[in-house]
This record gives sequence, structure tokens and C-alpha cells, in this order.
Amino acid sequence: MGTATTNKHQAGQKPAKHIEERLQAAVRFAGDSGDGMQLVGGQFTATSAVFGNDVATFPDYPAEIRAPIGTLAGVSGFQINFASRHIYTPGDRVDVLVAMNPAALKANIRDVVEGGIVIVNSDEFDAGNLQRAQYSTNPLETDELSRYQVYKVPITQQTLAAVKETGLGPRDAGRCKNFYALGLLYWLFDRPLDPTLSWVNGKFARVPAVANANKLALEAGYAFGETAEMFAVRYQIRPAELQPGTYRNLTGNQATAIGLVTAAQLAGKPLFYGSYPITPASEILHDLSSYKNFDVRVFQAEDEIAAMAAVVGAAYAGAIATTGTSGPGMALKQEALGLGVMTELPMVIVNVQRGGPSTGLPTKTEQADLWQAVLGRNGECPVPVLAAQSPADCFWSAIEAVRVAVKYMTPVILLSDGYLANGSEPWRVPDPDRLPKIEVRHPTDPATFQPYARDEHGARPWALPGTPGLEHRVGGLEKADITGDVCYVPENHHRMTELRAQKVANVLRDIPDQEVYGDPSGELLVVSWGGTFGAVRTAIEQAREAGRSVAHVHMRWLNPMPRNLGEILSRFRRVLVCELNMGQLQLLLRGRYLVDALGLHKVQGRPFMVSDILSRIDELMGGRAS
Amino acid sequence: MGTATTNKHQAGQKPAKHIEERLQAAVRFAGDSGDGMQLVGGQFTATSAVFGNDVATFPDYPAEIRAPIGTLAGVSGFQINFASRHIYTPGDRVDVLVAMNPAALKANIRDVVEGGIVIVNSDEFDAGNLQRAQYSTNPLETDELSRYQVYKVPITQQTLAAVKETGLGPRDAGRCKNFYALGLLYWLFDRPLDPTLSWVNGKFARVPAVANANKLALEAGYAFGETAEMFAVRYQIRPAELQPGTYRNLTGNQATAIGLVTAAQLAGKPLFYGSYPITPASEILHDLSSYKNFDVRVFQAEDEIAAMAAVVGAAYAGAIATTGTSGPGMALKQEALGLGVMTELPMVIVNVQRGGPSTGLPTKTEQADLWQAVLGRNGECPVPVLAAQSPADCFWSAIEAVRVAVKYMTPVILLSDGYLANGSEPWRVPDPDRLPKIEVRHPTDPATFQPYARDEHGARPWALPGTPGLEHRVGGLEKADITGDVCYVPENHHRMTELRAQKVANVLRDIPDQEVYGDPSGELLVVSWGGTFGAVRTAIEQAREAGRSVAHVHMRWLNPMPRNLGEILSRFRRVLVCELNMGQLQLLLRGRYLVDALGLHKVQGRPFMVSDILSRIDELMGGRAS
Amino acid sequence: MSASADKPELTAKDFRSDQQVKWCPGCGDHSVLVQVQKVLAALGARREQTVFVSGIGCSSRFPYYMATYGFHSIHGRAPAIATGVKCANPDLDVWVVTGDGDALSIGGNHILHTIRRNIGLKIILLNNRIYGLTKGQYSPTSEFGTRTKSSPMGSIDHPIHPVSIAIGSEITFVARTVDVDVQHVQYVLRRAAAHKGTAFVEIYQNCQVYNANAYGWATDRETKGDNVVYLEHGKPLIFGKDRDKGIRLNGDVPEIVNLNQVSPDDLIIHDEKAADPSMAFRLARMLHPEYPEPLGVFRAVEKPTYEELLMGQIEAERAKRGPGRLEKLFRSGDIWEVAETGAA
Amino acid sequence: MSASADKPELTAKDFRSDQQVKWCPGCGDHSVLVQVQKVLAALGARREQTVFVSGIGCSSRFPYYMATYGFHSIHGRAPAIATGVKCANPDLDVWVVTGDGDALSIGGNHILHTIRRNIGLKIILLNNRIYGLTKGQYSPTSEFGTRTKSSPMGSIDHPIHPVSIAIGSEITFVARTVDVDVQHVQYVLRRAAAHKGTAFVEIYQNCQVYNANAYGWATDRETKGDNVVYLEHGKPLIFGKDRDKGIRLNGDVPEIVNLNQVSPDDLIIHDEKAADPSMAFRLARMLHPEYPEPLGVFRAVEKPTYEELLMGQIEAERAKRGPGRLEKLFRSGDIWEVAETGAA
Ligand SMILES: Cc1ncc(C[n+]2csc(CCOP(=O)(O)OP(=O)(O)O)c2C)c(N)n1
Ligand SMILES: Cc1ncc(C[n+]2csc(CCOP(=O)(O)OP(=O)(O)O)c2C)c(N)n1
Ligand code: SF4
Ligand code: SF4
Ligand SMILES: [Mg+2]
Ligand SMILES: [Mg+2]
Repeated sequence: MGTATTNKHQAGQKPAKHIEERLQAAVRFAGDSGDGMQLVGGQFTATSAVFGNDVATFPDYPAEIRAPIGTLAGVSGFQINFASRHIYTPGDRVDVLVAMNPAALKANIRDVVEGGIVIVNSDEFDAGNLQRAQYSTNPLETDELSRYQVYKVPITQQTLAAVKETGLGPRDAGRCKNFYALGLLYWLFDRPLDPTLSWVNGKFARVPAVANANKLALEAGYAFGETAEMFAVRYQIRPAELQPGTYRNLTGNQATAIGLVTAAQLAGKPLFYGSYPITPASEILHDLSSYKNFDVRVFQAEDEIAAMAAVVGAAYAGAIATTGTSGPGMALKQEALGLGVMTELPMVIVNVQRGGPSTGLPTKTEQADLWQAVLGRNGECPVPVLAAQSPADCFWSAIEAVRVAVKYMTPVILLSDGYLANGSEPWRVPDPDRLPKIEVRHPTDPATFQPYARDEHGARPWALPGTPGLEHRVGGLEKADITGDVCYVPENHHRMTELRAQKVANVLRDIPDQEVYGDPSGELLVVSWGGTFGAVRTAIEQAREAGRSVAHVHMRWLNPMPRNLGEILSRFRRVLVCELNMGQLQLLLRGRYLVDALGLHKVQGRPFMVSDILSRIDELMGGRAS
Repeated sequence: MGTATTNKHQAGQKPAKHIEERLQAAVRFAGDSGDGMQLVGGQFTATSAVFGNDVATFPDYPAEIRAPIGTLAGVSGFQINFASRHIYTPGDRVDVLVAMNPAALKANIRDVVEGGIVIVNSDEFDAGNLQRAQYSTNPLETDELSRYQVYKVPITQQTLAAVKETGLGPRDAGRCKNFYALGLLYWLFDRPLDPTLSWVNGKFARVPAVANANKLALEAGYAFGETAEMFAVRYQIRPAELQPGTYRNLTGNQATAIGLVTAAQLAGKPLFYGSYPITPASEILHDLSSYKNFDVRVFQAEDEIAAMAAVVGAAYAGAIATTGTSGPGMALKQEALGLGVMTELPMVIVNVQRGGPSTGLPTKTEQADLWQAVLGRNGECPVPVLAAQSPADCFWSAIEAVRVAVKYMTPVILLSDGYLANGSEPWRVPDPDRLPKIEVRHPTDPATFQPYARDEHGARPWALPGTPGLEHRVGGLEKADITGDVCYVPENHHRMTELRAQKVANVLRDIPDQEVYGDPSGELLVVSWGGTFGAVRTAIEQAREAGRSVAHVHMRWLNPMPRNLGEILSRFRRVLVCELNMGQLQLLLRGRYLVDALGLHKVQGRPFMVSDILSRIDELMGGRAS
Repeated sequence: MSASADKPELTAKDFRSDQQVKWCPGCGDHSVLVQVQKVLAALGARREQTVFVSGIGCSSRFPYYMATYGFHSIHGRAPAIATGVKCANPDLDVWVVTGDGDALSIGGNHILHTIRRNIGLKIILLNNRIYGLTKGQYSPTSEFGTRTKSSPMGSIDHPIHPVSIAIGSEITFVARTVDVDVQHVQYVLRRAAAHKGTAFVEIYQNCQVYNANAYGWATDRETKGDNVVYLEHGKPLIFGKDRDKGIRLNGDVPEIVNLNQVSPDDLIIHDEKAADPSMAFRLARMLHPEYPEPLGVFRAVEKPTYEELLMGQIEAERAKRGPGRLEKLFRSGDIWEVAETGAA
Repeated sequence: MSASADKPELTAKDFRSDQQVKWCPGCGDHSVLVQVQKVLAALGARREQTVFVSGIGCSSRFPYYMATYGFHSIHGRAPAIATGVKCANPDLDVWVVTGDGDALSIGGNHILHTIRRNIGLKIILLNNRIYGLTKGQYSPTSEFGTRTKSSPMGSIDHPIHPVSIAIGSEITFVARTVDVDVQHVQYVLRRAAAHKGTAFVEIYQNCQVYNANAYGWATDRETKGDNVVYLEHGKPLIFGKDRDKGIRLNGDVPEIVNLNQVSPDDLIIHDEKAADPSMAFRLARMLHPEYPEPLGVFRAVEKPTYEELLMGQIEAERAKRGPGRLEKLFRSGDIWEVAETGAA
């Protein structure tokens, strides 16, 4: 919990009830898929955010739709990191684990910090559940958990007792136990109940018995903490110094969807989103399906190829044309994406990366589609590529992608990943009127129109079908410069190849110089991109606090790369590229700048832990940061 | 013509008829698509080969199936380079051009060496044909061709006269004019008529009138040269010092097809070839369709995805499973190819590269699919990649690809290109009994079988359905090490990713050390790969003959790269990578070896000319090679 | 078909682009091109409102020769690209031109889904039963046993029939005609143009180079009368050079009868508007040489189109919730304020 | 079905793999899995000769639970992968298990071409009218207007019908059944297993989580008698809880009649072997709630299979030209000799 130390708890020790202040804490709710963990996780997050903490969250869904109850495969978790200072990640390890059954305990215990708090629903530790969780002995009865502060709470029984008065049957009554656990945590962290109570009232307005039961369970949990004489301390985490404004918690996929809508509105155009469902990108499709009053035209295609092809068509006909997918779907889109490059039409392809190769680990995160994005098409087929760095940043990245696509008349690939997609953080709601418009120009004058003439950015004109006198033909065959007619002339092909490359290089004009966090030069530069920002930045902050001379470059644009990047790299004795793959950016940086960049690689379907990066820094710089 | 000098020819000068000896000459037949240029080109090649010259050829088909007669779009050409020494390319420029109509003249004249011979069919230079060829004035009547020795021969009339006795109608009679031109060229280069005469007899055995007419035309053409007092000289090119043996002229696609059949035979297995037609790979499909008695199972799929998927299935069930395609089709195959990587099954994917991006220049050559081959899939998805270096080398490369695929249980990508596919060269027929067998092992013992256990090469066992007791399940989800069960364990994923990468790296054990042609170290190392071998090697030979200290590394394996490559690169002050793309190998070499490799890039749908490379060498080394 | 009265009328020639037509002499595509140009002129179509989208193949070069907007895309994907065009701008008249390989081999799935969605695309399938552009491999419509470069011993794939596939995929308009029957081609195209929703037109097309005369039986003056039967709504199925033969149902099997012996009233009366597609399917199964093959409109029924429904939902949402406002979108869900001091 | 007499007989249990079955409680896939295991045992199938190939989806996890060879491949491609398996080893019994999304959305084209080739695959399509694995978007078989995560206002795609698609694609065997009707599932699977060529079996399958009770009308004891009609070869179409209703053709439209008024002889007599697929197509168009929906074998006809033809050509070539010899292959075409001295 932040930098504060934790107290070892000895069984039998008389608990004291003072309130201790912490800078930060990470809490994880874990239970069976049916236990409503995502829901109470969301409530805890909202309450903490309203309270003024900075928050970051990450859910951990089971890979199966509905694995057998009580099994390890069925465990669902939700982690919240909340702090009185700025935080970037949901936290490496958790300070407090709520485990609603043996499987949840088993699946999560290794992530609890030594001395951390473990609250278990002791009612569920019966023989059947223990067996389903593959425990041969009851861990509550051995010393297996001796390194933690374990609190056995008969959550099920207590919940049933608390909600008895509502007259709900045992099944519905039992369903309230997540609120009991939430109430207990609210007590532990001294949070107000009001936000959740009013949410419950709204949500269950039509079933007052359920609303009442959840309320009673919540209050009972809180009261248990207060009266049970079980807990040694309570913790308090003060509000953080956040930028003033209106906030909303957003997952990366929600942010991407809202960002795309916003971009289309800024361009004054309909948004076309053609997509085929795929984990972990489907929520973008879902969200956009409900934004129809923004003239969002969602096309659920028969496959990724059709989705991509429809995007090309929609771009041709004048929509802000976008699609979203994940790795295997991205592979399928590449041929049609090439057509977008040849026809030089604006479109955005969002790739929410997941573990590969092939179907791989579909519900897990990874960053192994960078090569595919930058280099993975037939022919010389350059495309601008950028990557979002945090859940809320998906909003800004989506707008930026559309802006560049329209300005340079090119497909743009936006890389997100499973971690960003499902993780959430507070988003400071912008003032829509302050967002710069996306300028769109469509030619109308037949006298001056040439399909493949270029403007100052290297972009060809976006002539829309429906415009009298501009009738012309485009397609996948090589085009003659200026006229756009089909052309097999050898020199023309070379020239067009260069023009397409030059145009993508021109995007540099819209990319700010790379910023360096930390010393401008020195011993070690850590480079990262995409969803690893939070972990890497936290590690660098900590290393610097510990006196290390390290700096951090987090890249937003992967193609083209910022103008000053080479120069920055050359100012450091060593360069370390941290990425959730086996060295994809590393190769590109080495090839481009001839810098002997080292790599920190992790392909485990999980994000970096701050400690992963710190250890590697220690390894490289020798000794251990204090 | 070789290193010999040419005589400037002045109109009106009295022609002398001596025979001049040359080391090499390049001849191009050009005419309308219907004029039978490919046919006589083939005959000239065969005759020269039988005569003992080294030969290399390249056809140039029109992009349209049957463009309007007499137009530029309809011109079809066939170039033969033949020599008394070893040659590697069809020649940069041509010494003798036969132009059967104005369009053929216009489309080809710029490739004729200054002072070269141009034989035109003067009968076809009428107003209509001139207009169709977009000539505003008749080039035979202006000084437009003054830099060449132009011979106006009324080929049509003379042919009609020669074949009159056969009683063929004017249309069929006119069809013989290609043989007339061939006869003339046979005279010019002092070649025997017999091989063609006997070919004609065989080919037209059932239509004696046609056989006779072609024969008469051929002889008339020859006689015209002898008697017409028009030509100043005849040329002789002596037989080359070739390795003794039986030879056959092969195009790259023919060689690939035969190579795949051979590999399957060496493995003692059926060959499965699943493919969807695409230029310029279709001939592999055609050829294999006619090798059914080798137990070749050809599946013409509904698309490239189905072809690739069927290959994965066929590999699983125990065939030598292969597919062939070109750029856009390759893009479509990537997802299913990833499944081949995850399931670790042996298969070969031939990509006959063409001009891109998108549909690009479908009938033209390029090398811009290297990135796609090495890096273009979702997730960490390594695949061994090799490239053939000449038409006949496609044979050897195909066998090598299969050998590695089976030994390492992995998909292997074989890169060919449009230039190799259609170009031809003599292939020294090997003794099939001397070709090393491809060893295949299939486990049968249930007691020891583990689907993802590995042998000394890192390969898992190839267990075939049908084997009792080895029933197991494979698929695209991440596998547990050893057992192959579906596995989401984080550390397992990382480990499997490493094992797959290690396996591909192990292929190094089968790759000989990189050879260097020329000095082992020094000023400049030129690096090339794939179908540019001939042009680059010729250029290096010439530069070295001219006293330059340059060396050549031609890479066969692009992934993994030969063990000693980095060390070789480090021995030269400068490294130049020549490739028909914008620097794809260049990036990989720079990234991997941190060598400041320069590039010579050409994307014109055409192969390198030797002079392209020489000029770049001159540019880099200063001065001009003498 | 978006025609506008206040603009000058266009002639067929106005629909010709400046590009040289590059199909082989004798190729059936030439005739279809000319008919399309004539029909568009006759219907008062506007060049700027018209888009031709194609895939890859000889047939797919079509858009280059039209003076309208055009998109020569990639192999098999034209219906999907055209779907994007139509969604982005439902006012455009969007035509898809495709070949038997483009539409039914690599593109089969897009055709199927385009059809079921009933999106307002006019699809012209030029069926020459061969891959022309790649120089003559058998296609999904090639007859069983066809010898080609890739099937030297005869193809072993049983063919599919485009009209059957279309009907099986819930088509609302499907017709068939043959390249050189110019009046009939025009008739069918006019009908297709007038249809709301997906119109699927199969045109038997001669590939002079790789599959010459595949449809001689349907085009030859001597034989065609006996080999084809023209479908006309509400009319009995009568055919024959001398219009002396008809088709009636025997039980549920079509049977050729002589009109000397059977009254026209007993023949199948064609109903292109039948709610149930089964009879249309049955007609699609009448194949040469067993039966005269039906030409004309097999089916023409009304069903809401994809673009109507798409825009309809957008309009409904706007009516209900008002046009989207970013301010409101941003602030939906749980929001909270952070004041200057940092606490809420 | 390759059975071998000299091996011990296997029980249904022998076809269960050691993997824990991970479908949701109440999922229709459980029942189908059990029936498949029973049928294989009953038919004397061998584990080692049997391969299950699937794509991606809940349904596509099927192979993991079978103690046979299995391939859980990628989305939509199972028929193509299975085609490769069958070509490489025609002796194997190859089953494809797929879902409505896997088979008809991304995989539609492979299904179509597999069917037309009549390759000997047994395809089980578990149709729950929803994308289960991706958590509940509408699928190509979802009813028009279905509200899902991706269609909050109701889906605007008109559904397709698997049996219609199969018949339109020239299927030789097609049947339909429903997950919980265990005897009938077994019957249909046995028939499929016995068919030479492609056998396509649609199974109405309950997705308990995202589309619960979509087939209640066909499974509910109370209602199913009136809502389904079982097809039996050579038998009239009789249905109803009390088997008191039948289907006859009125003109060419099926009509429900009461058996008190109409004799069974006047009803449609089912002919699964009809050369012409039109009647089968017509039956496929009988949809709930207008008609009782037919369950059973719609069509079962003989046609040469792809693998027979493929291997047949190879055998014919070998018979004609002898088994391939590399020596001869290398030396075909124009060859020439270069002697030691360098000249020929
Ligand atoms: C992805 C891809 N695969 C294959 C091809 C090669 N290809 C071009 S056209 C064609 C078939 C054309 O046949 P069809 O659609 O019948 O058109 P036709 O030429 O007969 O009019 C093929 C296989 C391609 N261009 N792209
Ligand atoms: C190329 C690709 N696109 C999308 C997906 C995501 N995906 C997996 S299963 C599925 C649909 C499953 O529906 P269905 O086939 O009906 O199976 P069910 O789960 O309903 O049994 C989708 C869209 C994927 N795995 N791969
Ligand atoms: S090859 Fe056939 S289809 Fe293509 S243009 Fe020529 S005749 Fe027409
Ligand atoms: S989500 Fe539906 S289809 Fe998937 S396992 Fe659960 S009940 Fe079955
Ligand atoms: Mg065709
Ligand atoms: Mg489903």
C-alpha cells in the first residue's frame, strides 16, 4: 500500500481500531463468475473516484463463458488501485484481496503483497468447493496463508441474516453477498456508502425488494467492520491532487468508441464502423451500436475482410470510415488495407492486440502486432501507426488517428491492447467546443480536378461520388501520377512508391517532437510504447526517486517516428526497449537508428509489473535502487 | 554483344558477309500477342542450348489477355541471352531486335544497344498500324532510328510467297511469319535449323500442311539472310564451357513444381498442393495438375485462405503439404499460416512476388514481400524464409524448403518472384538416386508419445491421425509445453513463444555458412537475395574485372540468417544492399547487425540491369570502372 | 435510380469513358457494356450519382469504361466495398460488376451476405464459366469434367448455379440473361435498376479465348428457341422456335409438353412475386440440355432494404433522443467533479 | 465409417476425452456431445480413424472432448482444413463441428464450396442463432430484429436458413434436428455417418446464456408436436400432438390440413432421394410459426465424392503412365547433353 509499511498480523492478537493513512492501495475482489465481482469493483472504483482519489482498474474475466461454478476456470476478478497521488497502473500486487470462495483464493493469493489483507468468505470453504479449487487441504486450516493477514468472515450467512426481512428467497438473498463484501471494504477504507446506495436505488428501482436487500447487505458489511472487533486498523487514502474538472471512468474500448464518434463530429461527417466481433475489441462495436443519434452507421460484417472492404468503400463515399479488430482479424484485413493505401483514402483501423500467434490467448494482452501493423502487407505499403498509452488516452488517440487519416488521405492504424481495452482510469471530460475541428476538403471544380494530384501534405483530393463533373475511377492497380489512370510505366511505379512513402513521412509534421521524461541524457534511456506506459513510467519515477539516472521515452507514433528520436537515443549510453513482445520496436529502432538497443520482453498475456522493469534496470545499472 | 564492339552502320554502305565471333548476344523477338513470339523465342533458346551456349531468357507478356491487335498494350516479347561463357541474366539491353509491327518497335527500341541490329517487318508499317502504335510519322522514314542498324524486311509478303505451294489460306499462311523471322535470325547467328525442323514435324504431325508451311517459312528466312546482300556481318557464338551433363531449359515456376514433386518423392509421401490461381504463380498449379501419377493431389481452392487452411489440414494428416501464391494471396494466407506455426506442422508456402501494393503491377516482378514473409503475422509468429536465386534454383530451393519444414516441423516460406517464375535457364538434370532422401518420422508408441515433446532439433512429433493410441487434439490456442493441452498459464506462454523462436533459430544448423564472392574483406560488400542474383553477380564480376575491390554476398536464407553473416558484414568498410524494394532486407540487416548498410532500391516492375548496380558501385567508390 | 429532371438528358455515349476498351474481340463483355450504357441513358441516370464497383477479373475492368464514378477493387470484395459505399451515401446508385470467379469463388460469402441483407446494390455477374484474366482455369460454374490448364483430366468440382445460390441466400430480385440477346439484356437491367434492394443479374457471357461458345445453345439462332424459355410474370412458360412447347408441372416435376396436346392454362404460370421462393428455385433447376433454361426475372419481391433500416434506426434514435451532442455523450455514465482544491 | 471387426468394441465412454467439459450448464452442446459419442460407439467407429475438426466458437470446443484425433482450428476455416485432411488421407472419418457464426458468417464460402465438391465430410452445425463465445452478438441465423449487444435496436440483417443454403449449394445429404431430441439426434447422425459425400446436419441448439429458449417451440413437450413435422422417406408428412394433421400441396404451396378431412394419400410423400432438390428446398422453406418445421433428412442422394474423383484421376494416370519416376519427369521436355569438352 503505497510506500507505507504494513503490520504483520498475528492470529489471536487483539485488534486495535485506529485509522492509518496511506498514499495508495490496491484492492482486488475475486469470486466466481456469478458472484458479481465486476459490479462491486465498479462501485468501489466510482466511490473512490468521487471521493477524489486517482484510480486505475483492471478486470480479469475467465476465458470460458460460464465455467463450472467453484472452479479455477470460473474465477472472475476486479482490481482497483486508488491513491492520493497520481497513479498509472492498477498496481503490481494487491494489498487487500477479497476471496469469495476457495478457487478465488487459490487463483489470486500469489498476487497479494506479503503481510497483505485477505478477507475470505469462510462459508464457502466446504469440501466440495475445496475440491473444485484443487485444494487437497483447507488453506484456512493450515499455515499456508501465514504470510498474510487473513480474516475469515461468514459472508454468506451474514448476508442471508441481514436481508431476511426483505422476504427474498435464499437464492436471491445469497446474490447480495457481493454488497456485503463491498460494505466491509468501504468500512476498511473509510469510504462513504451514499454513492453506492443511490446507484442501487436507481438500478433496481423496479425491484424494490432487491434494491433493499442490496442496501441491507452493504450496510451489514460496513457494520460488521465497525463492530466485529476483528480488524486491527482502518486505512484512509486522501483525495489526490487531480486537475480540476469533470471526470468519468472509462475503459480503453469505451474511450476508443467515444473518440471515434467525437472525431466524426469534429469532421462534420457520419461515422462508419464496419467490424466483426472479436475479443477484446467487441465492446467498441457494442458501444458504437448505441450511438446511433450521432449518425453512427455500424455495419456488423460477415468477417473482417468484409468489414475492411466496406470501410474502404465508405471512405470512398465520404464517411469517417473506421474498423476495429484484434490480431487474427488484423491479419485478415491486410489485403484490403493495401487497397486503402493504393487508393489513398482516409480510414482508421483499430487493432486491440491480444496474445498470439494464431488464436493464442484471446482474452489476454500482448503487444506483438507491431510488425504486422508497420510491415505486414504485400508490396511497399506504408501506413501511419500510433498506439494509445492508457485507457483514457484511447479517446485522444482515436481523434488523432482520424485527423491524420483525413489530412494525409491514408489509412491509419491505431494500436490498443487487451489491457487498455478492459482497464479503466478517470478521464477528464473535455469541453467539446474547445476540441479543434477536423478540416475536410472535397473538391468540386471539374476544371482543376485531378484524382492523383497532391496538396502541400502530399495528399490527393477526396472527391466524393455525387459530385458532378469529377467522375473518375480508382482501384488497386498502380496509378499514374496526377491522373490516377492505370499505369504500367516502370518509372511511374517507382515514383508513386516514393510518393506514397513520402506522404507517410510527412505525417511527421503533425507529430510533436518526442519528449523525454527525466534527464535529457545520461546512463540509461528506457523506451516504451502503447499500453505499457503506466508500468514503465511508474518504474522510472520510482527508480529516479531512488536516485537512478534513468530517463523515459514513451512513443506514441510508431510510424513515422518523431524527428528528434534518433538524436535522443544517441544521448544515452544505453537504451532499453520494454515491450510485451520479443523485441519488435527494438528491431525497428536498431534498424533505423543503429543504436544497440536492449530489450525487456514479456509475453505472458499480462502487463508489465513495475517490478519487472525495476529489476531489469537494476540488472543493467548494477546494485539495487534503495 | 558481349565485350565485342559493334559496327556503326551507315545506310547505303555495301554490306560484307563475313562471320564475326562474339562472346555473347541478346536477341529479342517482339510482335503482337498473336504473332507467336513466345514460340519462336523458345525455339531459338532450345537451338542455342543444344548448340552448347549458356542461355537465359525472359518473356514479356502483355498485361491484357488479348489487347487490340497492333496496339502497344498488345505487344508480346521474348528475350534470349546466349553466350560462350557463363551468364546469369537475360541481358540488360538487346543486340538484335526483331519487331514484327510498329507497336513492337516502339515498345522495345529503347532497350536496343546503340548500334544494335533492328529487323522490322516493313509490310506492317502502314498508316493503321502506325496510328495504333501511336506513331505520328513512320519511324522507318525519319532519322529516329539512326543510332541503330535497321533492316527493313517485307516479312509478311515473303512468307506468303514462300508458303504459297502449301495451298494454305492467307490467314494460316500469314501465321508462319514468325518462322520466317526465326530463320533469318538462325542465319544471322549461324545456327542449325534441324532442331526446329524436327520440333515442327513433331508438333504439327497431324496437320502436315501447317508443318510444311512453317518449314518453308523457316528456310526462306534463312535463305533471305544468305542471299539478300543486306546484312553486313554474321555472328558466331561458340559453345560455352558448361558442366557436362544432361540439360533442360526450365522456368522458375516449372522448376518449383518439379522441385515440390521431387521433395515429396524423396520423403516417400503424397504431395498436396492447395492453391488458388494468381499471376505469376498459376503455372505451378498447372504443372502440378499434370503430375498426377506422382500421387500429386492438387486442390484448386475457392480462395487463398481455403488453400492455406487445406494445407494445414493435409500436413496434419501426413502429406507433404504445399501452396503457392503471390503478394495479395500471401496476405490472405497469413492468419491460417499462423495456425501452422501454433500447431507446428510441416508445410511450404511459395510466394511468387509481384509488384505491389494491393493489386499493383500483377504481371511484373518485385521483391517487396520480404517483410510480409518474415514479420507479417499476428503475434510472435516466426517462420523460416528462403529465396530462390535463379529459375533453375527454384528446384533446389523447393526441396530445401520441404526438407527444413519436415525436419523442424514448421511452415517454411519460399520466396520466388515474377522474374524467376517466367524467366528460364538451363538446368543440369540431377540423378534422382543421388538426391538425399528426406527423412520422415512418425511416432507410433502410445507409451512415450507426448504431442508437444521436442526432439534434438526442437521439433515436436508428427503423429498421424490413423495411428492407434496417439489420439490427441491440436489447435490455435496456446499449448502447454510437452502435453499440448490448451494452457493459459502466463509462464507457459512465454516459454512456448521462446521454444517456437528457438526452433526456427535451430534451422541455422542446416544452413551452410554464408559464402563471399570476391575479396573476403575490403572496401565494399554488395548484398543481395532472391532473383537479383544474376544481375548483381554479373555486375560484381564486371566491376572486379575492371579492378574494383568489391565482394558479393547473396543470401539464400533470410530467416534465420547465416551464423557468420554479421562477422562478414563487419569486415567491409561499406555494405550495399541491392533489392527490388525500398529497403526491406536493408532494415533487417541494420537492425540485426547494426551495420550502416546502404541500399540500392528499384521498384519498376523490372529486374535490375547490370548497369544499375555498376552505376551505384561507381557512385559509392568514386570514379568509373574502366 | 436517381434521375433529376432539370439536368440535360444524357445519351449512351455520355456514359462511355475515355479509356480504351481492352477486352478480347468476341468477348461477351463488350455487348453488356453497351447495353448498360444504353439502359442508364434511357433511365435518365446521372453520371455523378452512379458508382460502378468491381473486383478483379476481365469482367471487373468494367468500371474503367464507364464515365461514372468507379472502383476497380480487389478480388472478390466488390460487394463488401459497395456495401460501404451505399451505407456512407444511400443516395448513390451503386452497381457491382463481377465474374463467376470473383463472385462465387473467392467472393462467395460476400455475395451471400449482401443478398441476405437486401442492400440496394445492382449486381451484374458475368458468368463465362472460366477464370478469364488468369488465363483459363476452371471456375465454380464450369461444368463437371471441364478440361483446363488446372484440370487437364477434367475438373472434379461439381458446379454451382448462381441463381440457385441467390435464391438460397434469400434474394429479393434475381434474373438471368445472355450477353448477345441485347434487347433482353436491356430489359433485365432496367428491371434490376428499378428494384429496391439487392438485384442479382446473371449474364451468360462468352469468353472467346478460354471457353468459346459455352452458350452457343442459348445464342445460336437455330437452336436457342428450343433451348431457352423466357419468363414473364403472369404468363405461362411457352417456348420453342415455333412457340409450340410449354412447361407444366407433373406432380411436382416440370415437364415439357406439346401445346398441340396441352392447353396453355395447364402450364406453369410464372409468378415472380411469389412470397415463397420455392417455385423460383424449381425454375432455376431447369438446366440445359434436359430443359430449356429460363431467362428473365425469376423473382422480384419487396422487403425492407438494409440502407433503409440502417438510416431508419438512426432517424428513430434522433427523433427519440435528439441529434447526438458530444457534451451529453461525454457526461453520460458516472461522472464526478474535481474542484480546484483537489477534493470533490 | 471405418470399422474393423477384429478390434475390441468401444463404448460411448471410450470416446470421451480426459478434458473437462466447459460449456455452460444448460447449453445444448452437452447433449449433442453425448449423442455423438453414443453413435460412434454404436457404429463401431475407431478412435484412431476418426478426426473432429472445428473452427472457433463455443460449439467449436467440441474436439477437445472427444477421445479421437481433433483439430480446434481458426474461425470459419474448419471445412477447408478438413478438406486437406480428407485429401491427404481419404480413409479417415472426418467430422466438422461448427457454429452458426463459424459456418455461415466468416466461414460461409468454405461451407458452400465444401458442399458443392461433395467431399466426404460430416458437418455438424450447432445453430444457436447467436455468437456465443464472443458473448452474444447476433449471427446470420438470428431472427430479424433480435436485440443483442451489437444490435440494441434490433438486428437489421435478414437471417439465412442453413438448410436452404445447403440445398442451394448442391448438397447431397442434409438433415435437421434439435439438441434435446436425443433419439432423433442419434438417428440423424447415424444417417450422416453412413452417407458418402458431404453430410450437412443442422442442429437447433440452445444457448442458455445469450439466446435461451430460442427453440422452446420445438422442444417443449406441450407444443412441439404441433410445431415440428418429422420427415421420413416414403411417408406422408403427418404431425400434431395427436398426429391428426398433415401437409399437402395446394397448387405448389404447402398447406396444413386436418386428417379428419384429408386422406394421408393426398399429403406430400417425402422423397429424400429425389433427383431434383426443389421439393427439399420447398420443405426447407416451411418455417415456424407459419408451418411446423421439418426435422429429419431432407435429402440424401448419391454423387461421386471429391476424394473418389481425386484419387481416381491419380489411379487412372498411374494406370496409363505408370507410377511417376523422377528420372522421366526430369527428362521430359527438350533436353540436351553437354559433353566433357563443352559442346554437344
Ligand atoms: C487475392 C487474389 N487472388 C487471386 C487473384 C487472381 N485472379 C484475378 S482474376 C481471377 C479470376 C477471374 O475470374 P472471373 O471472376 O470469372 O473473371 P473473368 O476474368 O472470367 O471475367 C483470379 C483468380 C487476385 N487478383 N487476387
Ligand atoms: C478471425 C476471427 N474473427 C473473429 C473471431 C471471434 N469469434 C470467435 S467465435 C465467434 C463467433 C462464434 O459464433 P458461433 O460460430 O455461432 O459459435 P457459438 O459460440 O455460438 O457456438 C467469433 C466472432 C475469431 N476468433 N477469429
Ligand atoms: S479472356 Fe475471355 S473473358 Fe477475358 S476479355 Fe478475353 S474473351 Fe473476354
Ligand atoms: S454461451 Fe451459450 S453456446 Fe456458449 S457454452 Fe454457454 S450456453 Fe453454450
Ligand atoms: Mg469468369
Ligand atoms: Mg452460435
